[in-house]
Amino acid sequence: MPEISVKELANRIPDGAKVAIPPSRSGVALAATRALIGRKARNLHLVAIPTSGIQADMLIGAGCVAVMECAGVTLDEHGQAGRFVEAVKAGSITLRDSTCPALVSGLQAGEKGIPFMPMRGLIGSDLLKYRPDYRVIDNPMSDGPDPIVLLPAITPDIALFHAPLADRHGNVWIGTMRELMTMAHAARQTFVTVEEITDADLMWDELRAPATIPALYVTAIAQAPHGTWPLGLQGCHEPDNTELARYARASKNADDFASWIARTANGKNG
Amino acid sequence: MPEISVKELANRIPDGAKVAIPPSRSGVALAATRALIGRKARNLHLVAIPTSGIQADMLIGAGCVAVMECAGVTLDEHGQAGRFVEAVKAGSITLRDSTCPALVSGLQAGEKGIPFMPMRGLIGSDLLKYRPDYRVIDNPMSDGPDPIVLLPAITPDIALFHAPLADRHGNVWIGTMRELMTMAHAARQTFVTVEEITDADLMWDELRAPATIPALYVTAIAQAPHGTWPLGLQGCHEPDNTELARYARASKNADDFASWIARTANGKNG
Amino acid sequence: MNCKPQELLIFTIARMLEGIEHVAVGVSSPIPGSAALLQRSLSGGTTQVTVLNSRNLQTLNDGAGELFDRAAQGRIGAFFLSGGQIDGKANINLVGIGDYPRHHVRWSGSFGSAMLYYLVPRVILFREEHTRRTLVDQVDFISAPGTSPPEIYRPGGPYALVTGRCVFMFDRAKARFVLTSIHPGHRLDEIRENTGFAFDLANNIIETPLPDDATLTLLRGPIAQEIADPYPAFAQ
Amino acid sequence: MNCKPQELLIFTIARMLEGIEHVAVGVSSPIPGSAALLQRSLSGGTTQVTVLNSRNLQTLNDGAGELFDRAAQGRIGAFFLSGGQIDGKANINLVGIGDYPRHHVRWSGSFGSAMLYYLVPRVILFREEHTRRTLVDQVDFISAPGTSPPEIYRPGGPYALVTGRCVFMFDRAKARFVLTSIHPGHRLDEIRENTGFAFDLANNIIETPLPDDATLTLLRGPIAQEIADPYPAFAQ
Repeated sequence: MPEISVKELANRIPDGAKVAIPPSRSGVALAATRALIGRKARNLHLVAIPTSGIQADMLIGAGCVAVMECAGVTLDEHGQAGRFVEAVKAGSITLRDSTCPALVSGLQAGEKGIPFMPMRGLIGSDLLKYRPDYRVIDNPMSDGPDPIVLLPAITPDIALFHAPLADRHGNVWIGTMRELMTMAHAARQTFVTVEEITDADLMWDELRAPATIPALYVTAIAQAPHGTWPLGLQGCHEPDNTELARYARASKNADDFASWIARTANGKNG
Repeated sequence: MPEISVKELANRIPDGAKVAIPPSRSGVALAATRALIGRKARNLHLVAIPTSGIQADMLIGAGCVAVMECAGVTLDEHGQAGRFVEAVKAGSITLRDSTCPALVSGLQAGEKGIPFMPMRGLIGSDLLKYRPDYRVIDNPMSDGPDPIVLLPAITPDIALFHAPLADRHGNVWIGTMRELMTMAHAARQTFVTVEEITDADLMWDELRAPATIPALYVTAIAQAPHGTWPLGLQGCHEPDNTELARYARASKNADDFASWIARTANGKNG
Repeated sequence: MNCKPQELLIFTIARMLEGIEHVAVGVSSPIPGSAALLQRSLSGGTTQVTVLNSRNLQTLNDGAGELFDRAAQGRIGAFFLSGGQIDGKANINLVGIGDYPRHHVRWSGSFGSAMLYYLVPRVILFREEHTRRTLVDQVDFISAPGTSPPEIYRPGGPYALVTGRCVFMFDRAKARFVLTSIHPGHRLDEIRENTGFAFDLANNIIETPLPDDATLTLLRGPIAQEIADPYPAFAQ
Repeated sequence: MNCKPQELLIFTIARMLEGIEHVAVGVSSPIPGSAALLQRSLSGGTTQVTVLNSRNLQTLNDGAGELFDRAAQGRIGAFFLSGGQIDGKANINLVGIGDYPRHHVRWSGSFGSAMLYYLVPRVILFREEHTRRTLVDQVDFISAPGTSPPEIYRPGGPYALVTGRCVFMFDRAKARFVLTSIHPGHRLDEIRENTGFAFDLANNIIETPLPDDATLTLLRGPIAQEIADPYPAFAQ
């Protein structure tokens, strides 16, 4: 099975890659994010499925991001994502604002190998005005006029996330974080960090198989216990709200952010 | 929880309903099918997701079906579906022939509440010629000419299938038979027969929750042990190949079919 | 019993959910969340509630798109939205102030608004801060418009705007807010002074009704406990 | 060792799968399935194999659409199709004989052919019965066409047609079959007599090569065991 270190995993995500990342509740690969910052990744195109938080903010603050495609970047109850807000104001990242279902539908089009997916809504929103890649057509199934938006397929170069469990064949169990399945299906390469690696075959485990990403879709796996810290992981770890609050304060300016990054470079037990 | 008898379940599927049914490998509700035949259901519009076998053949043979929408009806290694073939030749059912991915994509469009879904392929096939509801447009995302088929959303009135396990809240565990999730999401009403009903809450079972259809989508459940007989059920029962072979022979003519239906009216232990 | 301002808001929103089969509540919405739970309780469970990112209060298990698929199918009767800015045509702005993309104030982003606002029949706008900063004549960026031309498929849209001072209902045909009730302790001239958009007055503007003691007891007991799952900080 | 006709077919098809990363095999296809497994074995596992409806030989766990999504993404390099009728332009008919819909002979239906034939780069047509009944000048119903005009998105299509008598390769530019090898014991005039369509002749028509003893041992041992999972009847 393609088991590598977190550092090697970050090395295999090239500068300029279009990287799909999950929302803060769903297996955010923060250990790998620290490694990406450590290797000074540059010009990443992040595609949040459909929102991000501390992960995008850290990467933006560390200068790794050229394009941010998302429906929102927020530190949730801890407030605004300071590095994201600062970068927007400075014009140092290219924004591709969207709405949650458009990002999910675009990714599903990528998964299905179709060029586009229609979606209701969006017409009359300024989001549409700034997304020339979103097209409006007249619904061919309708008798009367019925404008509808077509979203182009999103095909990430890389899907990057953290899951509770993998096996030695490269199968990855994701529980109810089903967006991770769509990400792995849609992306050209999928890199996963996991809490644990089991010797059992997950695809032969009647209870886990239905929520397991088959190895076929998985490029490489790195073991990273507490790999979402300071975020939590469903069924494994609660979020470290003290540290998240510290991050929210630190993200308000570049110096405090740099100190926070330096202090937490080795993760929870660093 | 909405627990009813198999007979009551069949009574709640009205004549003329558009009923989505799964392929022979995925939880075919044959006990409910026998009950539908028992109550002399009429004018059903069956939509196979994406193929059917003994289930469609039994319903067609018993005169329950007006429209058959599918990518194939087959008894697999047991040969042709005799009642289906006979009905096609007699012109007694309306055929809506299609191809597997078109039925799945149409159902996914229904699940997503969008009017259509594009699909590659089909152009130049006679299937397309006989499906005026399938439209060809020029891909608006492409620079050059690029004709592509749009499939209308399939929104079944009813999804009907059999699953290994439900709970008293109406949650239904489907294992890897993921098409059943799409069917339940897309259909207006979902009727499920199950092997067993547990007192536990499946949505609170970390291992089963990811493969559980939430009760929200489930109209009613009936317990029907061996409810797929003589077909099998993944992880529960092997197919009864002796009986399936008998069915295949019986389906070749109306009288033998009628005898087989009468003899098996009470199911495996009848 | 003395009703706190937030309890009045919860009760006011809950009353707007009567008859709704399924209410969904987004992230960071403890007051709408409590309102949905109160209505569920008052309805005897007829009203179902999904609170995003909650462990106990949701039944989503098919990925980030499932909520939106449900909305597009018409399975969700009511939802809540807010805005850094909300204008007199019920356009909402969740993106920022100034010229896009280099806003001088930037918020998180539009989240699901640019779809849900169109598709959920009863969208309740909630913004506790009622000032000329939040309630503006025209938003700087339209995350989602309040109304759409007739040829646009739009089964949903704004139903009401609830603020810390009053309740406006939204007249979709006129694309205007109508002031219908004023919270106890607030006055019409104060509302005019603090509202950046023009609005109509209902024929019969009332004082926003207060919850009775039984409702307050429910709110402070079981509802507060339930809402602590998605919003522990709010419950404290 | 004596090579049985079916073993020759399996070996012949397996050789066509060289270099393919992922081969998918549909239902009721024990000979192509065995061929895919043989190629997997000969490739040392580089060639991955998915056999539909198999317990051991597939990794599909996301519903009836996953195989097709994989094909549309280009993740599947080779697939097998057949036909009640196959014509000289490689059009295939899985529906019936006569006028649609009331065919006087009706088969099961088109299954996934009307998509996979377009999208899988190397589609191998396999029909053991080589007669004028199966190999016709023009099919009565096109389940999926052999070729498409240049404006049609079509990264895939027919690669070869393997029958009980011979191997035709398909020339996509000319939309014609080319006879390239004849199975031992069969003759060109017999093939002409039993083929309903006109075809070209390769410059160098060979006798279809037989598997060596090591390959036959592999086929009769481990491959036969593996194929017994999806096709128990075939294995016996």
